[in-house]
Parts: sequence; structure tokens; C-alpha cells
Amino acid sequence: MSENNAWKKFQSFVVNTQVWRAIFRTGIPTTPRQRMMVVLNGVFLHLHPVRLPKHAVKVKYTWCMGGLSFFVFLVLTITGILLMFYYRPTVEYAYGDIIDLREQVPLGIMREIHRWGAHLMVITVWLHMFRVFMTGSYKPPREFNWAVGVILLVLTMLMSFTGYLLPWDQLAIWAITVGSNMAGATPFVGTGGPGSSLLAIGDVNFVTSTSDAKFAMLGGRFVGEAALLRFYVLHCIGLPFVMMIFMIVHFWRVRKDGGISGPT
Amino acid sequence: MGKDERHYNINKLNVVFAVVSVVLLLTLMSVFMNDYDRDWKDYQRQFRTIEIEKARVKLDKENIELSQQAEYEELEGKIAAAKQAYKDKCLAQTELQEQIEEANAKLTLVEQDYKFRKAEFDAAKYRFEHGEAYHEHDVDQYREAFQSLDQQVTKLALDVEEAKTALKSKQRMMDNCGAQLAQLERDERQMTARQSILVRQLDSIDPNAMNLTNQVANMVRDLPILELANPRNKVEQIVLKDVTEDVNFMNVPRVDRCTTCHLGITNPDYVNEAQPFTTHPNLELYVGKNSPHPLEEFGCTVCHAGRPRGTSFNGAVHVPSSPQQKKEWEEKYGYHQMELWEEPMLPLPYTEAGCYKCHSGEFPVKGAEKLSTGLAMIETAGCYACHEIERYKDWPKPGPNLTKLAGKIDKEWGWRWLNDPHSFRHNTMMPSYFNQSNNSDVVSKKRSDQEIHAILHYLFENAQPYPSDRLPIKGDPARGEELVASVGCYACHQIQPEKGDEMVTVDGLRRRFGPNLIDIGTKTSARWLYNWLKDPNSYHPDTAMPNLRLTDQEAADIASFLIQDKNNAFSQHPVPAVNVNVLNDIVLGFLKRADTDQGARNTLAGMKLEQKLEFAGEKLIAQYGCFSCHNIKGFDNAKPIGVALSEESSKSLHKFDFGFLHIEHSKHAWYAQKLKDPRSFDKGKIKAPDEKLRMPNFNLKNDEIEAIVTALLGFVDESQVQAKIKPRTPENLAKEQGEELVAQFNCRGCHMVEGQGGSIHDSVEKWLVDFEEKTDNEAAKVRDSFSPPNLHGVGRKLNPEWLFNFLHEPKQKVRPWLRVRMPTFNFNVVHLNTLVKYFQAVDGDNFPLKINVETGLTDKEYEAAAKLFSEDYFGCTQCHVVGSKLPTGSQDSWAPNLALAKTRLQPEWLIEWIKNPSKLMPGTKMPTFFDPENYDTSGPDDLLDGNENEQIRVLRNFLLTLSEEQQRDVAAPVPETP
Amino acid sequence: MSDKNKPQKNKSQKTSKIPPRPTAPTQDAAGGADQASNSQNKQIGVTPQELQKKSAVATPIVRAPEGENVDRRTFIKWAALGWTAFAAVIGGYGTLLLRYLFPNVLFEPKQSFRAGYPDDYTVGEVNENFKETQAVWIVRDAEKIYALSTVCTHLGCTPNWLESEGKYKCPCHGSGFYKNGINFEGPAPRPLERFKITQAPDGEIIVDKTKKFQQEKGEWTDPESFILV
Amino acid sequence: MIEAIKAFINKFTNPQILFPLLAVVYVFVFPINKFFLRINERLGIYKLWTNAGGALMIGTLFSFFCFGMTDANFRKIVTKPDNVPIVGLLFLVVFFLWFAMKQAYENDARIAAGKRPNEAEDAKEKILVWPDLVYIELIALILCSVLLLVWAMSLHAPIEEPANPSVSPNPSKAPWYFLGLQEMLVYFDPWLAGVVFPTVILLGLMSIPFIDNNTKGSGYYTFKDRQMAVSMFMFLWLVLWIFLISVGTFLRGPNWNFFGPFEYWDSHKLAALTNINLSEYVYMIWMKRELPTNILLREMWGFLVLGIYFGLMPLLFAKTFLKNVFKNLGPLRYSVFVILLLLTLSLPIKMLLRWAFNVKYIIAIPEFFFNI
Repeated sequence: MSENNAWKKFQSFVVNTQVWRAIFRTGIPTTPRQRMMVVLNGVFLHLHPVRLPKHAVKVKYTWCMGGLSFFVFLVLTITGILLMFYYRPTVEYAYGDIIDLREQVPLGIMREIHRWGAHLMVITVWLHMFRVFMTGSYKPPREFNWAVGVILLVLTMLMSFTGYLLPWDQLAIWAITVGSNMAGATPFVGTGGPGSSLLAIGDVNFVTSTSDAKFAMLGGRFVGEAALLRFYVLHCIGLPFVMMIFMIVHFWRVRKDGGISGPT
Repeated sequence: MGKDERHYNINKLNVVFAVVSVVLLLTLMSVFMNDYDRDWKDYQRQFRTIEIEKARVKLDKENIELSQQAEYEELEGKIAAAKQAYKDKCLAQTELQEQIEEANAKLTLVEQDYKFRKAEFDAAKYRFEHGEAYHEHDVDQYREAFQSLDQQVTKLALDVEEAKTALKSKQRMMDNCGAQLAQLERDERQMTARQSILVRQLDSIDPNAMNLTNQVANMVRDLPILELANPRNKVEQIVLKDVTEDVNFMNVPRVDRCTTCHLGITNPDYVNEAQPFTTHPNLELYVGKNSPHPLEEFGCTVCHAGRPRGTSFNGAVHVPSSPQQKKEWEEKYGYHQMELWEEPMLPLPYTEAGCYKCHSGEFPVKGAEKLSTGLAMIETAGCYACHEIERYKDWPKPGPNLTKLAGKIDKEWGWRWLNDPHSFRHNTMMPSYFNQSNNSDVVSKKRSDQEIHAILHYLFENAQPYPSDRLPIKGDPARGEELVASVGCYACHQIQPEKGDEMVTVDGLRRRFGPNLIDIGTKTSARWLYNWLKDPNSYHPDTAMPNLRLTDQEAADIASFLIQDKNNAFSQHPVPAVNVNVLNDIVLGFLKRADTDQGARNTLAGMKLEQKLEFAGEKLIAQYGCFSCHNIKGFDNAKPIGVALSEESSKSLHKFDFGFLHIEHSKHAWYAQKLKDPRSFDKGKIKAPDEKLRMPNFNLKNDEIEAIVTALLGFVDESQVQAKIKPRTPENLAKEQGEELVAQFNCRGCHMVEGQGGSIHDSVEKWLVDFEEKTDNEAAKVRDSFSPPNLHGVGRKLNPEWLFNFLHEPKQKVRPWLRVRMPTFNFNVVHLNTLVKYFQAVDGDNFPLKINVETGLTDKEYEAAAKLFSEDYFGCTQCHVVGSKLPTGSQDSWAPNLALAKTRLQPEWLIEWIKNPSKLMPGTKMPTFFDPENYDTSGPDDLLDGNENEQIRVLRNFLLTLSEEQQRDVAAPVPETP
Repeated sequence: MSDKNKPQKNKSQKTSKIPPRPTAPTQDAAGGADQASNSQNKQIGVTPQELQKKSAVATPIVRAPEGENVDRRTFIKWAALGWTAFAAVIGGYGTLLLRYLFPNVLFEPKQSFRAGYPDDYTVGEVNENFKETQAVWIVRDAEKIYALSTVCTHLGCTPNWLESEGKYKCPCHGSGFYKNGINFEGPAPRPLERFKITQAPDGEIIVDKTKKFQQEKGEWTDPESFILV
Repeated sequence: MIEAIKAFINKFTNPQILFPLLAVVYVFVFPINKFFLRINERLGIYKLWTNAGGALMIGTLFSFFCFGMTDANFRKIVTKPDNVPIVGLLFLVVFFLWFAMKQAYENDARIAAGKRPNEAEDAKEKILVWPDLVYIELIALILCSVLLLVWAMSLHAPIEEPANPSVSPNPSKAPWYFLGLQEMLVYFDPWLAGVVFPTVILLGLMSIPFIDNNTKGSGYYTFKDRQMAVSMFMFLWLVLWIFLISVGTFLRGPNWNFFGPFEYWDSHKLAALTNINLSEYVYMIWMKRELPTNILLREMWGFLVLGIYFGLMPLLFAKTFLKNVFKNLGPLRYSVFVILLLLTLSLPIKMLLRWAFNVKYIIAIPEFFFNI
């Protein structure tokens, strides 16, 4: 009894310290008001509105795919950052570093999580899109956010594509070779694309193997050292940066367009 | 206003916004221009102008040449005629042409049909094979399909063939009609090949030669931004995977961009252009495509140093070769040296230093005259004795042995010598320790005087007695003089009273291999000289001075000749007395190093003068490092005192102390200053006597310094060029080690080895004139006959066993008429083996090479051979010595003793030698009896059925039967021991 | 549940009026355009003409507040200048990025090599000097010189040149090619490829492997695929 | 017996058979208009979207994979680390398809009965986000983490031999989510399959909200309220995307030849490639003459066909069976819609032309890399 009392005392002391109160404004959310305040006051929970219509809480309706996509993105960010400690994007070291992640690095399973997470994210994003379509959630006023979503889908696939090269094994370079050859066939600005020969003055060709779309992508005429570096930079910094921006817009618009869709 | 919740006037905001936007736009544009504007683009533009000019000139020349050729004109006419004929006759055959077109169409159709059916057939075949292999249900069906397709394909193949034949026959008619024209046109193409290349070149670069669109294109392609696509101006680079750059953490591939501006570097047309477009000198050796150092494989900076990735004048870290040039560059290029670059370009005078990092195993480095001279200077001056240099790790001490010093000189001479060796012998390699810039003040001078006393005292006290014989016979100086001139002393020694003004060369240094023998009478006695000449090793076991196997009389003659020369001025230089006070200071200084002040003073007080001198002498020898060059008792295991130089020039410039001297801060300037006045870096510094710089002064001339600095700059870390260094194969090692010995024993003083050396020839000629009463012309003509032989090809030529023995004890007289002697060197077995291996390796033979061949002769063959040998045919004895029989011909063509052939020569080599001597030894005096051009008819027809190979073989076998003792009826044998 | 007011109000704005789009105008100055597009959405099936008209009306982005409508001309002039310059700057940044993607030098291994002079090759010869190092045969026939790839078009093995039989024969699966590179036996689906071949100003042959010519595409007639001699 | 089944499946899965079949089945499963809807109802296909139907679909898929796993060739392809996600994707797609359609049909039934959809009923009630939603999310995240960790532990991420630019594996495949595009490469040149189509797909996706002006069906699952939109989307999503990815992953082997799921990937397998351009059809086969040298003259038939396809067809459609759509959308939206539709259809059309007539290119101008 006294023990319990002491515990209570200690608890109330902790909860009433200035430090505690400075951090946790609302206290333990036991009343509806506190529950509201928790959501309203927290920077992260603030993504959500305070209350939602019941259908929007049901997994049956939402499948939770958007949230999972975001979660997997966070997992990928964290594991990705950790992988960068051990990975050097050079033709000399890349392959060996990947091998060492499995062979030597403690908890090198990080790489497996990252790789499968990447695949998972592509799948969850697709399914999210599928759900949004099936519930007609792209309809006004959410047209713009649907477009943002499509861009995020593309970015997800580009992230996955750029990451595919980094292990620098046969699977990697040939997959990227197949992919980048398509860029080489871009109309007008790819050497193998229609109209590229029209971008010439006299005998001087302006679309060459060192100045076409594929080159801009690879930093070289074929998948090599420069491509590895470019893909690495895009994968680790460039695309995530763009993606973050679009994600912010996407989440903001979800709230501003009236939260999750629902029947009128 | 407040109502609108506005503060600024929107009009004003617009104006401000417009202004800042425009400013930003302009700034951005200047960013582009700033990036676009690069020096190298200007150079490339300039180069193109020159290129166009050159191509135009060439084309004009070509055109003129063509127009002057009658053939060409004729051809042109013919072509015109043929064209007309083609037009009239062939093209007029419209019917035939239509037929061809038709046949062509038919063929295309049939071929496509065939192709498709064939593809189906192949697929069906696979399906059938696969089905049968895996016992599939439908295999019968597959078989049927396969078989039917097989038939179809076979039929179609025939159709195709038919269509082809049809087309071909038609086509041939047409072709035949135009065959002449085609041939003529081909001829024209061949004739104008060079011209058309030039035309094409001009088309691509010369605005005047191209059409308007291309002119526009060529302007557009180099515009800012657009230049990303297909610019004419671009950075050229050579990436070298196996010539690396050291970035401290690792070696990375070297990236040379020099050719971005040095555009004509491999093109011989630009020899007369100014920098940066000029051609590299000596393209056969450097940079040229077929040279041993092609540009693509070596780049530029691995030899020249500099900052390989730089694309601007300063960025490449050019280094001027003179202050004038520096000034010029400052004006022209805004030159300043990039300080934080460790490997600035080698200035022009020192460029050869770049050769060393790969060629460090060679003695000397062929083609790098200055570097070789520098290395030879280092060898002769014995720098390696104090400064560890990898290349000279096991070399003997360069100075004479001092353990028996008392038998050679007296103390007074010794004092004067140490005080100032150059005043006795101007070009001695004994450097000056005293009277230098940091010890010439009165106090130091006094101290120096006593130091010399102490050193000499130590040396004399510790000298072993030299049990020398008295001169047994009185020598004749005149004969001595002749002997010195004839036996070969001048290969290594000179008697040169005055400083000459000739430039230092490797060859010159060979003649300075031994000391200048001037004024030797002042230095030593005839008795010592006699004993030294008779057996140098008894005085100095490691000396390179060989034993010339002089008779007592000869030795005495030479000694008496040499001793005549005296230097009285030197002898009169006063020698100060021993000054105890100064000596005490010196001793006390040394004592204090290991003791307290009081203790040291106590010890000093207890020492006698003798002891003090001995003590100070030992310490001073240790301090000055005398033992590095000389054998001195008590210093057998002392370590050299100088800085190790093996990778000296890889050292950071920060580690060089420039003191208070106002000289350029560069390695080469530092080296040059150090060599010129080694102690000058002490200038302005306050130092105790034992802290002062110790490096002695070699009194080097400027050209000598430049050569040494070149070598020093070459002493760098070799890890960058590992891949380019000659592989350390047994052959290459044998060569390296052999070359090392050749240098150590100065073989090239007498012999040509690998095309270099034979320094003695001049003095032989002089001897012929002075003592053999030859005229200058005669002497010049026969000097080679009276000089030591050229050792070209001896590896293949000589029997290794014989060579080994001969080098060990050269008793046999191969060329009995020679006065110059092959002396007996103090070679040990390792030396001998190394030399034999070396000569074989030079000739590309593996050691040991000894082929046993059948050398028997039938009587008939012997007879034939003897005939060939005789005067009637080849007349071998005209030139060759046989045994003791001298040749009958003139002296200038005398040749080696054939009686030694049996043991001395390689039988296989003899065959080739007789066949074509000048192939083995270009410029030999041995006549060519078998004309290599018409070999099959070259020999005498009446012997051995005129079979040349047989003739040579029997002659060879015959030669191998000759000996000193018995000879079958060729020449009367007069056996005589040499 | 007790405090329903605030979120409820929020909700009603958002959800009750869909469709059409929420009418509550956003409070910024540039609301005109927004409103225009709102009205557009109300009536479904707007014709393009209508759409254009509406947007044309909506273009004046900035309503000049009272007291500032002094000189409309100057106003537009400066605004136009400012925004044009600003747009140019944004374009400039894009160009900057684009240019940045194309370096001035490449570190890739060289794809072209010098192959001596036409006279180094005899007519009818298949020169194998560059087979090992560059994977190229250089062939000279009566008229021209061309460079053939030594990569079999079947599975990428390296065929051998059989001088006596006058054909290239692939050791892997038996594909055969004539001297000119046309396939005639075995599984190879198409002829060997040829490379770009040109002459340097000094007349030396330069083979550029970045450009390929395939017979089946009719590229062997391209003037860069051979040198006339 | 088993071998016979496998042989049958091997043949049956050939895209030439499977794709048309799927296209036909699709029309009935996702009826695009009233006519097909009636057939659908008569055949009882809608029962797929009941619990039993779901069990049947998942069960069939599951048993197919179970059966397949007994075969070495099948196992080898399916268990390739990077192919595992696609197997998962197949199950997920089928499940969620059923899940969505089930709810849609339930709602449709309610609406038909004059009630509001389930979601609307639910929406009346407001729920506090903390803790309900937050917890649900947290649980989802935890489950997802468990899934990822288990997956990571049980399956190594692939790492093959070091990159070698001179040895290309046969087949060389793009990452799996691009295999739909790579599959298109069989029928279209890279500039279309790799650049134009992906761009059109993206723009098309983004334009969906602007073309679909049906105000019904927002915020709840429904089929009948947006029959046409859902059906068309299903064609793109299931047939042209998921199906082509599966084909590219599982059924394309060396030399990009087709291999049945139980077939050994033999790199020596030959398929007859006897394709021919439209121009060759016209000139060489029908007119029996050589191709004209003038490119425009040579390819004018192709341009004509394309002109008709993209120029006349929309007009024709607008007058006929898309009359309502046209009225609904207005000319501009209709144009965008119909062009997208035609582009979408061009893939199956080209496939059919290839299979049935060996047509290689409609327009073939290799000189300018312009082949369609």
C-alpha cells in the first residue's frame, strides 16, 4: 500500500517536473480532450486530424497502404543511411563491400532489409494507388493530390532503379544497361532515338554518344564508374530530397483536401 | 493604406524586383562566361590556325607535285575518256539495266522467303530435337513439320542460288563494261591518296574549305553551353593505369592533360613551332609511336613531373629554367609557382632526372648523357660513401686505404693536403673540409689547424708498417714515361697540371677514375710507388688499381719517371705548430659530451699531449666521417654520416633548410647551392664548432654540379612506375650486376662495352705519335689496332670458360702486338662469374652456354680448308696472328691470334662470323668473304663443289685445330710461351 | 465527444460541398484564379472555348489596390521585365544543371585505336594484329578496308579466321562467316558487326568501336564503315 | 499424367494463347457496358467476389504454386530472390482485387436496395484518432516490420558474380517493376516502349481525375456506379501491367524466348523470327515488286494506317459506341481520353498483328530510328 503510494508520489513528481511538462504538454491522454490535444499538439501526430469518420479508421477501407508506404520509406531511409557507412560507390570497392555486409559487418542483414523493403515499397505504393482508384478518391477536390501521388510512384520506382545498380554485380549492371539503353532511344535527344540525326548542322552532329540523354543519366557511354557514382548520389541524396518535398505536399494536401476520402 | 494591410508601394516593389532579377540574370550569365573562358581553348584555336596553314601548304605542294606528274595527267585524260565511254556504252544499255533491276527484285524476294523458311526450319529442327530428346508426345508431329520444312528450305536454297546466278551473269556484263573505268579510278585513288587525305583534313578544319552550313556548325559547336555536345575544343587526357600518382594513401592512375595545349608534341611537322605546339625532340626515343616510350603508355608527367591534371599554365606547375625565363613567364602568363605541389616540373636543364626512376638499374643510363654524367660524378666523387644510395649499396670505399699511411706520405704533406687538397691537385675528388665559409674566421682557422694535427696524429699512430722493398734497380725516367704512355695508365689516370675548361662527360670521368698523377714526387717516394705498382693490393686490398704485371725494371722506370714531378710551392706552405691551448679546447669539447664540465676538465688535466692528439683525432675522424671513404683503423663498422639519398627528391620541400640564404626555394636550387658551397646554409647562424655543417667542398665546376643535381633529382620513390621498370629477370639482373662491375673497375677506360667507352684511344694515338714515330695520320689510322679490343658481342663469341680464366689471369696474348696490357684485376670468383654472365646476357644468351659441336675433318676437307686459309684464297694470316707468327699485312688491320681459337671461341659463333662479320660487329676490319646479298654464289667454286655452307664449316673446323704448338704445314710453328 | 464545435466546423467546410469544390475562398490576394477554376468545376462539361475564356478573364493575377493604380503601363512594364528576367534565371539554373551533367573529359577506356596505314595491309588479307587487344579484324579487299568485330553474333564467343578455308569459324557453336562477315552456317543469327573506320590527317587508320554498323540494317554502305583504297 | 499437365500448361501459358484468353475473360469479369454486364450476371461470374469466390481464386493460385514447386524448373525461377516479391505481389493483387470488388458489390447491392453504401453508414460516426487510428497504424507498422525482418532473415538479398561489362547474362532483365516495359520491347522499338509509352502512362494516370467526370463513386467501393472507369483501369492494371510483368519475369528466358513455367531455360532454343514490315507486305508480297527507294513513298501505307487509327477512329467512335462518352466529356476531354484509349489498345493490337500476320513494323524508317 505504502509502496503503491510511494510510486504514485514518484509518478506525480516526475509528471509535474518542469522538464516533463515542457516536453509532454497534454499528460497521459485519458480524457477525450487530452486525446485530442495529443494529436493536435504533437508535430508528428498532427499529420492526422483529431477525429475521423468511422470508415476512415477501418482497415477494410484504407488497407493502410499509404501509411505502410511511408513507414517502409522511413525504414529504407534509416537502413540506407546505415549502409552508407560501409559502402563505397567505386568500381573497385562496391562489390566487395556488399559481400562484406553479409560476411563480416555485424547485423549486415541491414542490406536484406533495405533490398526487400525496396521491393515492398514498390508493392505497397502500387496497392495504395489501386485502393485510391477503387474508392474513387482521386475525384475532386483530390485531383492534384492524385497527380502528386503518381509522381511519388514514379520516384519510388526511380529510387528502386537507381539502387539496383549499387551492388555492382552482373544483375545490377545488366539490369541498368537494359534500362539505360531505353534512355538512349529517347526521341531527338538519344543517339538511338528517332530524330536524333536531325539535330545536326551540316556534318556536325549534336547528339552523340557523349551528349545524349543516356550519357546524362550514366555520366558515360556505358554503365561504368561514373554511372555508379551518379546512381549512388541520386539514390542517396537526389531522389530522396525530391521525394521528401513531394511527400510533404502529398500529406499536406491529404489534410487540406478534407482528410481521407469518404462518401458524401 | 492601413485598410489594405499593405506597407510597400507595389510599383516600387516591382521596380526593385525587376532590378534585382536583372542583376541576378547578369551575374548568372557571367558565371557561364567565366566557366567558358579557359586558356587552353585559346591554345587550341591558335593550333588550329597553324594546322590549317600547314595543311594548306602541304596540299599546295601535293597538288603541284601531282600536276607535274605526266602520269597523272595522262590518267586524268584516260578517266575522262573512260567515263564518256561508260556513259555511252554501258549506261545506254537500258534493257540490261532493267533486267538487272528485275533480277535483283526477284532475288530479294526469294531470299526473304528463304530466310523466313530457314528460320522456321531452324525452330522446327530445335523443336523436333528437343521433342525427341525428352520423348514428348507430339514428336511425330514435330518430325513431320521438320521434314516438310527441310524440303522447302532445300528447294528455296536452290531458288536463291538460281536467282543469284541470274543476277550475277547480268551484273557481270555490266561490270565488265565498267571494269576499265573502275580500274582507272582505283589507280587515281591510289595516286591521290595523300592529296585526298589533306583535302578531307582541310574540309574538317578549314572554314574556307567547307560549305556554309558546316561553317555555321563549327561556330555553334564551340559556343557556351552548346559545347557540351560535340565541341572542337576539348581537354585531351591520357589515363595511365600502370603509371601511378602517389596520393599518400595509395597510388592512383595518373591522368596527364598536357596534350590539351601541347598539341603538336608527337607530330614531326611542328619542330619549328613555338611552345606549346612544338614537337618533342627525339621522337624515336621519346613519345613517338614506335619509340620505347610511346605517349599513350607513358604520358608526360611521369618523366617531366608537374601537376598532371592541370590545364592552365600555372595549374600545370611549369618551372622556368632560368631567372630570365621566370621573368618572361611572369609577364606573359602571370606566372607564379604553385607552392603546395610537391612535384613541380623538372626545369629543362634537369629533365633527364626523370629517366632515373625507371632506369635506376643501368650503368650508365643510355641516351641520358647528363644524368649518366651525374651518376658518374657521384661514383667518382664517392658521394655514396657518406650518403646511403640504394644503387651503390655494396660499393667499395672510394678513397685510398689509410691503414698503412705512414709508408706513403709524411705528416707535413698530410697537413698541407688536409688543409687544402685542391691546392695540390686541382681536380682531386678529396674534398676540402677546412677553410670553408663556416670555418674561415680567425678562431675557427686556429682550431682547424689543430684539428688537422690531431687527425694526422691519429692516422699515423694507428698506421701499420708497410713492408716495402727498396728499389732493386735504378729506374730510367725516359723509359718510364714511355711505359706510362703505352701500357695503359692513361685509361684511368692523367697527368694534368692545370684545370681544363672542357665540360665534364662520362668519358672524361673515366679518365679521372684514378688520381691525377701530377706532382706525385712531392707526395710520396719512389720506393712506395715501386711497391704499389708491383702489387697494389698489398697496400690497399680493395683497390680498383690492377696489377699490370710489370717487371722490376718496368716498375722502377715508371716510379722514377713519376717521382720527378714535384710541387715546390706546395711544400713551402708553412705548417703551424701544435698549439696546446687550442687543442685543449677541442679535447675538452669532446670530453664534455660524455661527462660533466668538471669531470671533463679533470680528465683533460690528466692527459698527455700525445693522448690529447690521439683522442681528438679519433673524435674528429668520427665527426668528419673520414672513415666513410677511407679505411681507417678503429672505424671498421662505423656508419656513414650523411643523409640517405636513395629517395631524396621524394622528400617534401619543407624538409630542406634554406637557412638565411636568398636563393630560389626549390630542390634543384638547394642542391646546386649545397654542392657549390656546402657550408653556406650556416650563413648567419650562430653555432658551436661541432654543430656546424660538415659536408666538405668538392670544388665542383658548374657543369659538374648541374650533372649531379640532375641525378639527385632523379632519386625518387619508384613505386609509381613499378610496372614500367625492366623486370628483374635473371638476364636483366646479370646485366645490371655486370654493368655495375664494369663501372667499378672502369673497364670502359680501355674497352668499348655495349658501344660505350674506350677512353684510352686518344692516349694510344698520342703514344704512337710521341714514341713510335708515327705521323698524326698514321697514328689515327692504326690507333684502333693498338688499343684494347671492342668487347661487342663477346658473350656469343667467347667460350665462357676461356673468358673466365682470362679475366682471372690474362696471360694469353690474343693480340701479341699490343703494348697496352690487359692487367690483372683483383677479381674474386663472384666478380668473374658476374662478368661472364653479363657478357652473355648482353648478347641475349643464357648462361652457361657451351655447345659441343663436331669439329673433325676428313683429309679432303682439311685440304680444302687449308686452301681457303692460305694466301691463295682468304689469306687469313695476312691479318691474323697465329701463335707467335705476326701477320704479313699492314699494322692497321692486325687481328687476334688464331691459335687461341680452339679454346677461346664459340664454334657456332665462328660460323656466323666467317659468313658475315659485319653483321656481328658493324665496322669490323675483317673482310666479308661471302657476299650476303648473293650468298649462294659468293664462295670459291672450285672447292667442295662450291658449297658455301660446307666451305665455312671446314674452315671453322680447321681454325679450331690450330694451336700454338703444332700446325700442319700452314705456317712453321715457333712455339713460345707468352 | 463533448467538444464538437471546432472540428465540426472544419469538417463542414471540407466535406459537405463535394462536389463541387469547397467554395470557401482562400484568403490570398491571388484568389481570382482560384475562384475562376472553381466556377469552372461547377458546371461539368465545359467546352475548351469556354475554358479558355474563363482563364483569360482570370489572368490578371494582381489586382492593383486602391491608391496604386497610378500608371498601369509602367506597372506592367516593370513587372514584365522583372518576371521575364526571373524566368530567365530559373531557365539559366536549369541550363547550369544540364551543362554540369556533361563533363569535359571521360575516364572511360578509349574506344578508338590507331591501326597503322593502309599500305600496312595487303589486298585480300585478314589482319589479326588487333584481335587480341581490340577484338577487331581489319580486312582489306580490292576496293576498301573495313574493321570487323570479332564477337560472334550468336553468343559472343570469338571466332577464328581460317585462312585456308577463307572463313571465320566460331569454336563455340560452329557458326561460320564469310570473309566479309556475312553469316552462312551455324546458329549465328546475323552477320558480324563492322566498326567505324576513318583516316587521320597523317593517313593513319583510326578504328572507333563506339559506332557499329550492322549489315542487316543496311548500314554497311555507310561511308564511315570503310575506307576506300 | 503430371507431365501431360505440365506440357499443357507450358503451351497454354504462351502469351499468344494466354493473352487473348485473358483479354476475353477480362471482358466478362469486368464488363465494360450493360451488354457484358448482363452476360456476366447470367454466367454468375460476379460470384467471384464472394467469400467463396475469393477462397477459390486464392486457393487456385496457391495450389498452382504448390503444384509448380514440385517442378525443378519452376522452382528455380520462382525462388530466385528477386522474383519472390513478384510471387508475393501476385497473391496480394488477387487478394486485394477480391477484397475491393467484394466491398464494391456489397455496396452496389445496398445502393440497388436504396440504401447508402457501408462507408456512408460508418461515416456518420466520428472516432477520435488517438488512440484508435494511431494504434491501428502502430500495429500495421509492427506487422510490417515483422514481415520485413523475417523476410530478410529467410532470404538473402541477391548478389551475383562481379560486374563484367563484356559478358552479358542471357537473358538480361531490367528490374522486375520495369519488366512490363521490357516485354513491350518485343513489339515496339525502345523509343516507344521505353520512352513514349512510360511517359504516356504517367500523363494518362495523372489525367484520370480530369477525364473521369463521373461524380458518383467517390469515397466508397463500388463497381456499378463507375463501371466503365473500373473496367478500363483493370485492363491497364491487371492485363497490361501485372500480367506483362509476370510474363517478363517467369516466362521469358534466354534470348527473350518464351518458356513455359515448367520448361528448362535452354539457351539454344530457337524461335522463328519471320517478321515483316507493312511496307514489305504491300510492295513485295502484294505488288510483287521491289521496295521504293523513297522513304515517304515506301512508308506511306503505314502513315495512312496510323492516320486512320488516330484520326478517323476517334471521330467514328464519337458517333458510335462512345457517343455518350463524347457527350459527357466534351471534345477536348474526349480527345485526350480517346487518344489514351487508342494508345492503350495499340499494344494488344500490335501483339495480335505480330502473332497473326508477323507484322514487324507498321512504319519502318530505320534510317532515322523511326519504327512503329
